[in-house]
Amino acid sequence: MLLELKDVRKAYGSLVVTDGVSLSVTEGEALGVIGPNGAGKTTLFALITGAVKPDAGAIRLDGRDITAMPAAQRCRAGICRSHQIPHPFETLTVFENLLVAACFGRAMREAEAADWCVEVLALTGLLAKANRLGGTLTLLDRKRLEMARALATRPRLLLLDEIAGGLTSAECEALVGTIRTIHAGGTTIVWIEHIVHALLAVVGRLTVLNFGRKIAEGEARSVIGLPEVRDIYLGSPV
Amino acid sequence: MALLDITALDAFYGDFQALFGLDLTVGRGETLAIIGANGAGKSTLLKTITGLIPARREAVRFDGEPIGGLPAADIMRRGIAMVPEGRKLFPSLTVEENLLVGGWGRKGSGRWSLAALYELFPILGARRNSPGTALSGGQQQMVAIGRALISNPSLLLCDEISLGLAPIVIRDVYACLPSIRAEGTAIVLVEQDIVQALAVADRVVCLQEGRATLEGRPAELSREAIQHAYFGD
Amino acid sequence: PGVRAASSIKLGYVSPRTGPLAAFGEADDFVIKGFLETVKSGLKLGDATYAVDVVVKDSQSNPNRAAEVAKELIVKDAVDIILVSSTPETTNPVATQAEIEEVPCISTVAPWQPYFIGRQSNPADPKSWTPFNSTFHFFWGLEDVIAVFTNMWGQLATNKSVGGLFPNDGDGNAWGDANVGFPPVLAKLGYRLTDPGRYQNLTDDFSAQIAAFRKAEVDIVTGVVIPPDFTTFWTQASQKGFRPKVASVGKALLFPVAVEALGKAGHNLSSEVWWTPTHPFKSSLTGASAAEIGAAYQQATGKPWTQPIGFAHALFEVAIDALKRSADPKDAKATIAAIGATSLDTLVGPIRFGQETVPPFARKNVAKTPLVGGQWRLGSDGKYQIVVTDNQTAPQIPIGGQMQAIA
Amino acid sequence: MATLFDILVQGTLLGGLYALFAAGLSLIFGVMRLVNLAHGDLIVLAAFLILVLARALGLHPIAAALLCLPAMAVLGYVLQRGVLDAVLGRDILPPLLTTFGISIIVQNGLLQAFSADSQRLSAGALETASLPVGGGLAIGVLPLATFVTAVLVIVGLNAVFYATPLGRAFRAVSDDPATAQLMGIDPRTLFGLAMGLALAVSAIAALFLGIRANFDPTIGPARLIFAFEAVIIGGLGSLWGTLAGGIVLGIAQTLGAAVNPEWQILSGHLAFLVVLVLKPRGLFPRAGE
Amino acid sequence: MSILASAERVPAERERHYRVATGTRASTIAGLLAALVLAGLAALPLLAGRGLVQDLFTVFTMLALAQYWNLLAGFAGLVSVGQQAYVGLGAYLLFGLTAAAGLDPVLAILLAGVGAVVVAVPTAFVVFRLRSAYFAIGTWVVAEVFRLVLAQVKSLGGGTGMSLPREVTNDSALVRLTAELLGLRTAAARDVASYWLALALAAGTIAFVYAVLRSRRGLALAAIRDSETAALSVGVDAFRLKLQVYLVAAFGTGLTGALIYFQKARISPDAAFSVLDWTAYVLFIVVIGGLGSIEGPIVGVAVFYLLQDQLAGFGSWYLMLLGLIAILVMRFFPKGLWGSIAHRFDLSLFPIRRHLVPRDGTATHPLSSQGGDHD
Ligand SMILES: Nc1ncnc2c1ncn2[C@@H]1O[C@H](COP(=O)(O)OP(=O)(O)OP(=O)(O)O)[C@@H](O)[C@H]1O
Ligand SMILES: Nc1ncnc2c1ncn2[C@@H]1O[C@H](COP(=O)(O)OP(=O)(O)OP(=O)(O)O)[C@@H](O)[C@H]1O
Ligand SMILES: CC(C)C[C@H](N)C(=O)O
Ligand SMILES: [Mg+2]
Ligand SMILES: [Mg+2]
Repeated sequence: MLLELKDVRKAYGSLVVTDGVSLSVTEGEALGVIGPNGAGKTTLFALITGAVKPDAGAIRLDGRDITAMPAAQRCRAGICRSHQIPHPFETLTVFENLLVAACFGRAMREAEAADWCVEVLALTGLLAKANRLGGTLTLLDRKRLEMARALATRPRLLLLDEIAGGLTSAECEALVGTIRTIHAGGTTIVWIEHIVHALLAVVGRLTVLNFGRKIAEGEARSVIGLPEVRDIYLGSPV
Repeated sequence: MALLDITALDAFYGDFQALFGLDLTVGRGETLAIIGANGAGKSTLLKTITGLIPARREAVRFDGEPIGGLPAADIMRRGIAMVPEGRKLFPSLTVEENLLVGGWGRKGSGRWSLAALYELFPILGARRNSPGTALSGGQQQMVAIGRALISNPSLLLCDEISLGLAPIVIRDVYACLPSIRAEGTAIVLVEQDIVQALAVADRVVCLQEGRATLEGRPAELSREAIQHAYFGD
Repeated sequence: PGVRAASSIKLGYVSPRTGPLAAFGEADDFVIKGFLETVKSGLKLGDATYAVDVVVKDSQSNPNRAAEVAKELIVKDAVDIILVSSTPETTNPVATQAEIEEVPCISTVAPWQPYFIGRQSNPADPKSWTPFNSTFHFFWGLEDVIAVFTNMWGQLATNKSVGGLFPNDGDGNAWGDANVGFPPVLAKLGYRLTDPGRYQNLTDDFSAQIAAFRKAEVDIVTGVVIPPDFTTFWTQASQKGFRPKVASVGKALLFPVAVEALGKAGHNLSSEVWWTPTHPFKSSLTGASAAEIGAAYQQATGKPWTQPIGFAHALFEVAIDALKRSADPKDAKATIAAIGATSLDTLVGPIRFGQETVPPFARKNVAKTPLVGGQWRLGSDGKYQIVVTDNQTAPQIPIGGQMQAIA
Repeated sequence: MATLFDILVQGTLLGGLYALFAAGLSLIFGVMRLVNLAHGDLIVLAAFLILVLARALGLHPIAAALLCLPAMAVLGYVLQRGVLDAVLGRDILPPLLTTFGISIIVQNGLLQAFSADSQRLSAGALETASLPVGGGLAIGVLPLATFVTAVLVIVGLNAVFYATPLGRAFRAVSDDPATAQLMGIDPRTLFGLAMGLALAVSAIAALFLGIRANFDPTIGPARLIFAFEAVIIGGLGSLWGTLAGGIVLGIAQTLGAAVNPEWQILSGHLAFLVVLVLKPRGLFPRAGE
Repeated sequence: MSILASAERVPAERERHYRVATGTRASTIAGLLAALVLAGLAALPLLAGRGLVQDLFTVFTMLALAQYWNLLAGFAGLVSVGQQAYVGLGAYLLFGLTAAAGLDPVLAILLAGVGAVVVAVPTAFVVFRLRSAYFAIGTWVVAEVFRLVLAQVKSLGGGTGMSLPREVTNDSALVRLTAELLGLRTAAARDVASYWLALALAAGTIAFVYAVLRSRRGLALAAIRDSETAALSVGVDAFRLKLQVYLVAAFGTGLTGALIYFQKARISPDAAFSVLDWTAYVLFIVVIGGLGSIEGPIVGVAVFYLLQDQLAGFGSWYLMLLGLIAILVMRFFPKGLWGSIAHRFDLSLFPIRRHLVPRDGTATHPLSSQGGDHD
């Protein structure tokens, strides 16, 4: 088991955002996470990456308890995420954005890191913009950069938060292709996405959150067909 | 006379030109959808109308008066409201205060009041005293829409309001558009989700690299025409 | 006319012109202008006539800046003598630079202890104190102000309980020092001193001190306090019903405006008096009497006279006198020797180095000028006048009235 | 016991003074994220203005302060629109340096105009009046009035901030000026109003500063650090916090002084550090900080 | 090791077509010039008068302070208003170690830097709990605490202060060596020795800061400044990095403080911990020159020095002018003088930006660095 969450709980004041969620991700799989707005999906990522500390429960990586491990260290242990709202390093070039990630997220030497970054840039379609400043990118490119930067840390577990929102259908297809490539290379993926058809093109398993609780989990197509998922999330059949 | 009349509009970010001699009108009570690929200039267009990006005075007319390049606050007080891309709630205001602040110093009276908004989005009523930014993305989008509506604008600008929303919420948000239109409010809808946009719009304009490449009624436009207008070839 | 430009004498003058101590420097322009007028046709030293120039530098009331401008005067302006005035915060950094550079330096308007002891490398250890080679100072010392204060107090019937306000700065530490300051002398004279401790300047609350003074039933308040702090203290004391019979305070009550700021509560406060226009002294440069110079100041500036006028003037007197006696006015060593041998009657009284009135360790560098005590009296015109009320320490200075208890 | 009581009372009253110095600072800190290094000097400027008005028109300083209040408000508005607006931004340094510039200009301008002499506003009997509270203790009327005024100012500003549309607009602008414009709010006008309000408050602070003790052109910066400490202890943008911060500081100082005057200022600073080590965002942090 | 499928290894050959470049032509020329200037400056005391040497001493020490402050505020985002804490600490350590413990001043200056770091470690754990404005005020308060505590140390002069004895200022081995070497009076030799120390300090500081910025750490610092959240999530340990910068700045500032006070030879708590002299003016220099660049403080110190040298005689008018300049520069050149020049002419003498450039002829993609290009 690559990642395991056990009864993880997080509350902001009286608002319980993650209410005893348990979750396992096996090495090499691709898991989708869906749920209404405010269900606690992004918070779940924050808990896994260590940006937010849980009130209770345990988080394990490779069976090792990492609940108290600081965020930066978890990254070096192989967990990296993209942010729902992109946070590019605005005064750094796209290439440098990736270089930071490669140097610190995976402690590579700079020369080695540079080669690796070129590879990731090419994969994510950002190579032509390598020397542009992060702050000048369009929304689409910012999202690409989020993913590319996470990828530059050579994560074993890649967490993607709403990476397909705001894309045209063609762009979306291209993105799905890229994510499949990454997955095929052996990276484990957990993907939060509201664009359900894109999600289904990649993930095999789906977890549904509502009000901080896991309400359904299983093989993607069958979960999507559940009536309760339709009622609280989809509104209509896909 | 059109409510909003845009003629030969150029827009710049420093040296970079984002809009090229754009012409566009929005009639009273009309819903116009603006579509186009990423970076086509849709958000730029809205920012220029609202005065966040400078424009030639005569290039934008609202209610017959030239407003191009006026300070944003002046423009918005004339009866334009905007739901900005990325929601942009005020973190130190509660949900209710976020809604109320939308009515600051603006004219316009009509259907939209706090009570009416809580009816439209019941979850906001329940969390009226939480800080606006403690809400989830979808809830925040509702606040952003409510905040714009509360001034009862005659023109409502929406920048990608379905971005990041659960399918069921998108449906709800779009479901509320007819009741907004019913008040006689004209709407300019910038949207990636073409299907949604075409379903509610009276008219569609497609932008490509800062120029309008297509215009027409949804029913009249073929899939191929849109495809072509989007990406050129 | 007749001045050979080739040989000129340059005097450097450092004082606080801006910043919190600027009140001390207010009379400088007047004094320097008068001095330049006096020497405008050159200074005859031996066979040669020199043009005299004064390079004025502002310390900005900042010790760092004072050291910097001193260095500038030495290396850039190549001045022949540095003159510096007003509080240890100004005199000490300047004199320190001059000492290192072996340039003659004359200073004043700081009691000699904070000047001499404050410049030692270990002020706490008297055995380590050493004299200076090229820097000289004239003013009075703590022993004088203590004598003046106790003489004034002796004129009134009190319970001999004294409260001390000593800040943690150059003056305050010297005045409150257990060896050279007020405490030992007061003890010897039978006074009980309550000293709550060194406070920081610009303190907003003196209730702790007031409580301590009340507990000790203090009749007499003394100390060396900056003007805003004294106002805070005095106002708060009145509010809390603490009314001593005497308040003799250094520094706070030097300038008429500072006393006026106290309103009616300034009446009969007492202070040390180092110079007034009634002092029976004359300038060795111009022959003008103290009264004449005081009147000229009022006429030139429209402001009442202040005590630093006399001392700023005397700095120039000592410098010119030394230059005249110097074997070679352009040679620092010769001029230093001449300053050390000064014996001159000036506007602030006689100035002589090496006198018995100064302890042996400081004798070489320090000369003392007379000090008396006075009280501020509110006149019928609503203006304050300082009246000399005790001259036992310097009988040549006439008395203007007797000590009165604060109402 | 009586002394402890006295210490606490004196400390609280002193806290009122600090809170009054800090109120205007807190306000513009809260609205514009402006660290105003000139705040102390502007208070001194107001004090001189009161002095001039009182002398020229033969007024009691309180009356003169009432005249000075609108003048300072206008000055604040003009200063904000004319100078500070242009340098406000994400970065705190340009406004920091600009207010440093204003600080030395005001200081030295006053020095040129009024010389270094120390001045005082004379308020006659009010200066020394006191109320006996038993046990031989007395409370000065002036410190009490200072404290009460500080509380009233804070109550007033708080009401404006949290119970009026203007206050909402202030907070919205402070969060995100660009989006606030989309609400029809003109940030520049609001910032101008905020600075006007802050300087009006500083006129009140100046009145008490001037009656309480001497002032001269250079005395402004000395209390700036206490005002900042009060603001920060309380939590940025919280006006009640500023009052609480002032009181914490005041009591820490009087307690320290009771042990030994050497500890007076030091204990205030140490209290500040202790509070912040325990609560790094102050006692009453604002949401979303 | 690649996470990409082995089938995708083919395009990985691509990396061979690019290399990373940092320098610019301007920077190469600047490097050569710098070496020449440095040599010239080192030889200067042989040619120039004491006045110039003295002025340059001040300039170099202020420049060193400015570089360290810039490292903190401009590169690590730690806007401290309390660096006078370390100037004062370094200065007091110098006085304590020489006058009391009898060490040679040059050694004492080095130890003063070390001492500053030792004190900075516990201090960091207090101030690092605070952010932005809280941090700024917090550091200021800490510096005040240092001042008030040292004002209680009677053996270092308490609130009165103390002066260095002549044996300390003039009998250092370096001063004696200089005097012999150049055949100078002791006082002049002391100036020259201090000058060389200051020159070494300023040049060494710039070289060091530049090296840091070009390293991975420099990159990470920029990332933290842009978004700490994102930096953390890609494995940058922001706390540790900022702590390192803070400690380095404390070391350099303490060292510089000791050197400054070796020259002043007199210390008092108010002077050594002056927020005006050691932070406000330094802030002025850095921000006027241009925050976040190495060139900025150099330009700033030149402006500051020229103003002071030419105009300080005008008293309060000079200070008002200084204030006015601060306001005007911030109004019209918010990035500082150098920042505006660099922006206008796209100039960088100390380039740190890494560009990906195609190896000649073989690249598959043209790379552009324009803000708004499309593909
Ligand atoms: N702040 C800016 N500085 C420079 N260029 C910008 C800026 N904002 C946008 N641009 C450029 O202007 C062009 C139009 O951008 P705009 O944001 O209007 O696109 P859009 O149609 O809204 O795209 P999206 O669907 O991604 O929101 C793009 O090429 C973009 O790179
Ligand atoms: N810092 C915070 N303080 C208080 N409440 C918070 C905070 N962050 C998130 N919340 C609340 O936690 C809940 C879950 O938020 P989260 O962002 O995880 O939702 P999500 O499932 O990612 O939603 P979306 O699909 O809209 O992105 C929401 O109700 C939100 O209001
Ligand atoms: C300059 C001064 C501080 C003089 C001395 N301290 C006095 O009380 O008069
Ligand atoms: Mg989310
Ligand atoms: Mg857009």
